[in-house]
Amino acid sequence: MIPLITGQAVAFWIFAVLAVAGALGMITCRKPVHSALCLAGMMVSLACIYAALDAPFLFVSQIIVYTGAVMMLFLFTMMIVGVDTTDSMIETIKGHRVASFLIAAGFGVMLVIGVVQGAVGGAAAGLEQANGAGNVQGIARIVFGPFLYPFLATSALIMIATMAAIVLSHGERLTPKQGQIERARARNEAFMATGADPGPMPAPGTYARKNSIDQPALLPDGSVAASSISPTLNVRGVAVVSNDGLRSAHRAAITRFVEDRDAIIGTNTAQAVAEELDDLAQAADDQLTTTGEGEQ
Amino acid sequence: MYPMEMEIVDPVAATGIFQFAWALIAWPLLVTAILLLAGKASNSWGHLLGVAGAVGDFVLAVVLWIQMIGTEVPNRAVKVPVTEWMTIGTMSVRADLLVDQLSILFALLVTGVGSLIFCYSIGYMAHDPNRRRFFAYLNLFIAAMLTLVLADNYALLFIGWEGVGLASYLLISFWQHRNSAALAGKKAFLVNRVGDLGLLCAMFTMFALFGSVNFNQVNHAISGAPATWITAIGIFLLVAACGKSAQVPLQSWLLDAMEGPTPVSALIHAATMVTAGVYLVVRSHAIYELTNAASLAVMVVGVVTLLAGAWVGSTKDDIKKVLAGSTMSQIGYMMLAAGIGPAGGAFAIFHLFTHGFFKANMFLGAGSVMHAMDDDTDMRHFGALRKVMPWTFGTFAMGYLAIIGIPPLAGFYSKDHIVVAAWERGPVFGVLAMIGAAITAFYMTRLMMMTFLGDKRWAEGIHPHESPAIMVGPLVVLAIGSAVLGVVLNNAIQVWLAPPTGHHPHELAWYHVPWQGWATLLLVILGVAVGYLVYRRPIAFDAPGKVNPLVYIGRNDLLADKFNHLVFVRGGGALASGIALVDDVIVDGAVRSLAGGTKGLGGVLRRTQTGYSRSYGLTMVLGAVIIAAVLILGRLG
Amino acid sequence: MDPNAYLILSAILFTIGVVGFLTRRNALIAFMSAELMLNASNLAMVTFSHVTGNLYGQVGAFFVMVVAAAEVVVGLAIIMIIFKTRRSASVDDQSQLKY
Amino acid sequence: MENIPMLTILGLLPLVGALVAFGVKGRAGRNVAFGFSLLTFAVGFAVFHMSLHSDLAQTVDWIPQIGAHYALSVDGMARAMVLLTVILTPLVLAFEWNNDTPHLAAHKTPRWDVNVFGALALLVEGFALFVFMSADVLLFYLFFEGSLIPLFLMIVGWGGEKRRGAALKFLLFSLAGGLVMLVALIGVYAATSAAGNPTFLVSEIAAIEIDPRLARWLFAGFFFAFAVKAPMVPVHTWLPDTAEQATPGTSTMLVGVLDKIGTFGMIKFCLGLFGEASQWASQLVIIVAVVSIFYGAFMAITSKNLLRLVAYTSVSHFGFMVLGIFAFTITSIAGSIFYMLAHGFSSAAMFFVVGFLVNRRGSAEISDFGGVQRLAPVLAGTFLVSGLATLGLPGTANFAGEFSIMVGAFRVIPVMVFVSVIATVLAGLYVLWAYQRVFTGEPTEEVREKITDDLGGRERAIIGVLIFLLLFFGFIPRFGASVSEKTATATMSQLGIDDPVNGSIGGK
Repeated sequence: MIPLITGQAVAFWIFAVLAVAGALGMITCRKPVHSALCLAGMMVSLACIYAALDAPFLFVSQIIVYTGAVMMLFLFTMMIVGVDTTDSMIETIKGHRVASFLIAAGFGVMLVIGVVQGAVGGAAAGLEQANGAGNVQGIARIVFGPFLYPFLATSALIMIATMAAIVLSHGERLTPKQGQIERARARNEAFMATGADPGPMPAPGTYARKNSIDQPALLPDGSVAASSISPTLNVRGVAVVSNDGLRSAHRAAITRFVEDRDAIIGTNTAQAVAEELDDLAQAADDQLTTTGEGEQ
Repeated sequence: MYPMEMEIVDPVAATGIFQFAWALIAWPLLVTAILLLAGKASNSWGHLLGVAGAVGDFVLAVVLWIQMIGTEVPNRAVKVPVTEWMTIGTMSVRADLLVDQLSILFALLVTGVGSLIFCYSIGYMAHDPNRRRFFAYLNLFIAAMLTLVLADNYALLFIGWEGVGLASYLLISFWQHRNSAALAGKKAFLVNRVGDLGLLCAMFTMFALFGSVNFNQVNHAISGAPATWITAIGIFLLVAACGKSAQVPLQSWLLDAMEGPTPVSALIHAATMVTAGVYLVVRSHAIYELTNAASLAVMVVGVVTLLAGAWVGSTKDDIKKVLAGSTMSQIGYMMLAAGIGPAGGAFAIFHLFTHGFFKANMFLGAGSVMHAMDDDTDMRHFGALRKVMPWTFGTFAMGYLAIIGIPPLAGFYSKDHIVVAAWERGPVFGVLAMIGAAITAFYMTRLMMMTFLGDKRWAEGIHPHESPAIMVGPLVVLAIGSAVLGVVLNNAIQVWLAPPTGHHPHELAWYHVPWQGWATLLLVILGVAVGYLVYRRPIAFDAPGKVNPLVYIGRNDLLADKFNHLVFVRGGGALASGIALVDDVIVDGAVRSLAGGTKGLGGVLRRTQTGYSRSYGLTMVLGAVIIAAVLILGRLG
Repeated sequence: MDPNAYLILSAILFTIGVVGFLTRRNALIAFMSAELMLNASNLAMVTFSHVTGNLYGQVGAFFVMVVAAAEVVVGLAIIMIIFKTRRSASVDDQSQLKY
Repeated sequence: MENIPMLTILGLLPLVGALVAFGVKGRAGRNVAFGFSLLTFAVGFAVFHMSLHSDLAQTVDWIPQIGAHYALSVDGMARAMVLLTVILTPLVLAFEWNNDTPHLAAHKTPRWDVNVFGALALLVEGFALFVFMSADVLLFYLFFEGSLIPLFLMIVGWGGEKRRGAALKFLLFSLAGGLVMLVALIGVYAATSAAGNPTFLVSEIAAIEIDPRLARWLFAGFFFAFAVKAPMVPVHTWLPDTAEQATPGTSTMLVGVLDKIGTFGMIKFCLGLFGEASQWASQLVIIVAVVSIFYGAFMAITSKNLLRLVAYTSVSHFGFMVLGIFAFTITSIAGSIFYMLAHGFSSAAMFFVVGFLVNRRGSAEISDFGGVQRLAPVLAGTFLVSGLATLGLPGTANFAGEFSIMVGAFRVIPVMVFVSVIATVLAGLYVLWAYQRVFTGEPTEEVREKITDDLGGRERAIIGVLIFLLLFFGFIPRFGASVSEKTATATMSQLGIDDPVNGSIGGK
């Protein structure tokens, strides 16, 4: 063979380095996402090597099937499992890592010796003749010729694998379905047991100037119905559930209304109304306190 | 030895009534089947059908006998083809019958005495709830016994042989709720089976040598066989005869067999089955004539047993056991005669026939006494029964006179001939046979004195009475037989039996008595006198505890049971437990330790299963590396 | 171009896959290592195809791809279900199947 | 009629019946199973007759790559075994008619319903039939091993407290034997393919010259499996344990039918395929057989448990069969085959009568009995008849078998026969001693309390059939003899041994 630097050789050296780098990156990255990206890179490199080896069909399949489909599946799974988790690289099984490296090195050595001993090298026959009628056609002739039944079997395999995935990922219902009857019964049972309100949750409060789920409803005594808003909003501090906060808005509205009325009709009731509101608030607070004490 | 001219009679094909000889066996078998299968429904008429089984056979036997008398002598032996039993390879056995002078005599004895005993049993077993079953077993016995004597080959004979053993077992342990009866039955069966080994081995040898066990074919072929094997066959047959006929050393079962109902003792253990051994030896005379060693062995066994039986009979207090000892002894005489050869064969059968009558007579008499004494058998509790049971006494006395050999009663003729023949064979045998006769006279006199004569020694509340007519009738018939058969048969028997048992130059006359006969008679009278003098004295109600060694040994069945217990029961038991131990500890122990070892190893290897799939992967890769290394290094090397 | 170079590349990639499978605890990465090994063997097959001059090697690689796809589907489903029940994707946490 | 695959139908019928019986729950399923077993009996009987006149053999390629065939045929021995199988199975089902009834104290709670028992018994029957009819070693092996599974389940499902351990022991022993046989089977394949014609067909293997050294190894492999199956000392210990724990019905299927595969295989495969090796090993085998005879007899004598006793008697009897087989005479081999048939009936009868006792008393310990004859005379009578058949009384089938074995063997090995004939006395001892301890004497209070009824109609019918068969083959053995003689003659010609002639004892 004439020692000429061919396109094939160039492609090999470039993509071989990329592939090994991708592989090493895949096993060293702490974040699975990075690993997946490295693997994808390695696969693309391999695809290019395939192309250089006169295997255009596999070049395409490699990219579509592996890089496209398989790696996508990996990424999807990763999203569910947790994209941003970071693996600890500390080995927990005693002596495992050293043994792994030694044995894997031995394995690699054996493989290389095997390759060298097998000495496939020398003149490669090349695929010009086999690809004469087109690579895809050649493969098709084999797949749909002598390998027809295995091929059909793989199609069955894929079908079954799909069904298996559905069956596996479809969570089995562990408890019986909760229907309307069950829910009503549960509410009544809770009422019987703890005195919890069997009725529906109260709707959030609404004001003319504001229509919002972060405004709790007020009970007739002016106190807040805590169950009328989402606990999430409460936790985030968005909703206002304290009595004082609500009452101040309420009071402000009433005060403005009374002042406007006084101004228009020339009366002076603002002071009286303010005192009355204080009394009411006081009474409501007292009642809340006693109720609270009673509950304790 | 007499000059021997072996003449073997070839049986002729059956014609006329002989073709139906198989009915002799089939009829009682049918009766048995009916009685056993019909169940309780046949309780009311079962015993009558049972008696019909024997009587019907007797009638048929008599018809056959008359037919035979009317036939010319060379054609008297008749072969009755029935069916092929089995043919496998070189072994072929036909179930054919041979009706000749010998077998017809046996058939007459078995069915005739049998009929009488059956009738007697109606009375004897009247109160037993299982009387129907009893008669079924008796019929089974008749069928088996007739198979035994009518068979024309050893294999069919063996079937009958075992059949009578089974019937004997069933009847001895008929009252099996009594442990002693169950044990006695089992013992009888097992000891008989030891004897059967002999017959089996004899048959194996015959098959190997001649390819047949047919009497006729064996007789024809025997002279061409190697002498060693002829002697071996003779010894094998002797072992079989010893087992069935309770000869030393297989005698121990007969005394225990008295646990059975008395009619059984009379029929099976006195008149018929126990004499099958004699029949076997006489039937095989062609073999014994060719082997001095085996026939000598037969004679020795006979003499030893006749003395041993007499010894036992002189010491026992149990009336049935005295009679059983006597039976042993008398069969010893027959064996002795059978061993002598053609000179004695006919006499053996003669004595067998007369013995069948007088011994059955005495057993039934003993049964009658037991019936009267509330099933007590201890003679020390009897005495003076002569007055209350005149018929029983009279018939018993007839048997007594017959057995001790008072002329002109049956025993005199039959025993006398044996003594004479034994003397001519060898004076030692003659002298011993005479001494046996004297002892017989002694113990029979003892029995008579203790039972019928002397003082009353009855236990309280016992009121003896004469037995009913159905029981007395057979006694009378048997007594007449005991009295006259000797005279009647004396001249005829040798001629009649000559074809099947071999010719003998003697000519007999009932009035001719040689000097040995007179000497024997003298010894007998001496024995009677001693017996009378000794037992005229008062007899204790309870047996004395301390007795002299001779009596002790006799009372304990010649220590045979102790010997058997020590050697076979203990020894065999030890062997069996040893094997059981080996089975448990070594054979199963090996299995168990293998299981335990596997479990232990599993427990250790289990630890490698850490559950970490990465460790498993590591092991897998290691395995791959090793395999690859082996392959690569293999290629390098 | 010497085909041995491709084969040695394949051997190296395969060995890296083995190391990854043995050392990484994250089930997803272990699984990706297995994919890496499959790819390495595919490369060997394509090379063989090139050496022998027929397309059977490529067809073999094609079948491996198909089967790998099926395997990935099922494998990932299993990983997911394990994660759902045990809240962990570490292979060392799934060590209940031991003595 | 020629084109109907009767043998396949015969084999499949019980298997189909098993499937149906699995499906139909409860006692209805049991009835279905019983019906199928009767149907199989009818077909089996028809096959028995048809095979007299026509060749029912059937050969279809199964795995042509390795020369395995689906080949069925029936020769004399197979006919006898088919008859035995189709007769015993309905009887077993009838015996276990009510095994879902919890009052049987000896049977701890059954694991499955009664229809499952019927189905499993039918499975055993079907597999056993195929085993007996196989003319292909691989097919034989398949069903040989297959029959272990339903029987294992039968032991696990019904029986005493320690039945699981017993089932495991049974399975491990049988598997050990079977796997050794598998190795030999592969060896056979290697030998036949070396000879240029890879095949598993018995007839073709027999025609191939196998290297004598290899043949001896192969013989040993087959013989070991069969020695475990027809329990010979020292690989017998599973049988007493199993018989003690399993129900008598299961034990009957096991001892009556399945164990016959051991002696069946010795004749068909050991002698039929490796004649030279069989002769080479015969002396050792005969000694082991005689040891088995006495070992079994002595162990039966010492047994304190009736079921163990019956099992040990079988060990002794199998010793006789093996003795007859390896004496190499037509008479003894045919006698062994006849004895296989007879022993099937007699051991079934023994297991059944002991089963009747156990069902009443709730225990199989001999010491728990005594005086039963008074309370159940018919039971006592049937026990006695069965026992007498077991001890080989003339007039029962066993005698004809034992007798021809010894007559035939005596020509070749007289000393061994002299020795083993003593075992017939021991047989008398163990049977009659057991009878004496169980049935005679006065019954104790406890026995009176437990044993209140004699045999019922169903029980009488079952034991009546067996007793009839025992007497039938005892008095008219020529039917069975002619069947078994054909196989014996064929085997002898295959062995190339001339039957010894008259006048020769011990080969002289």
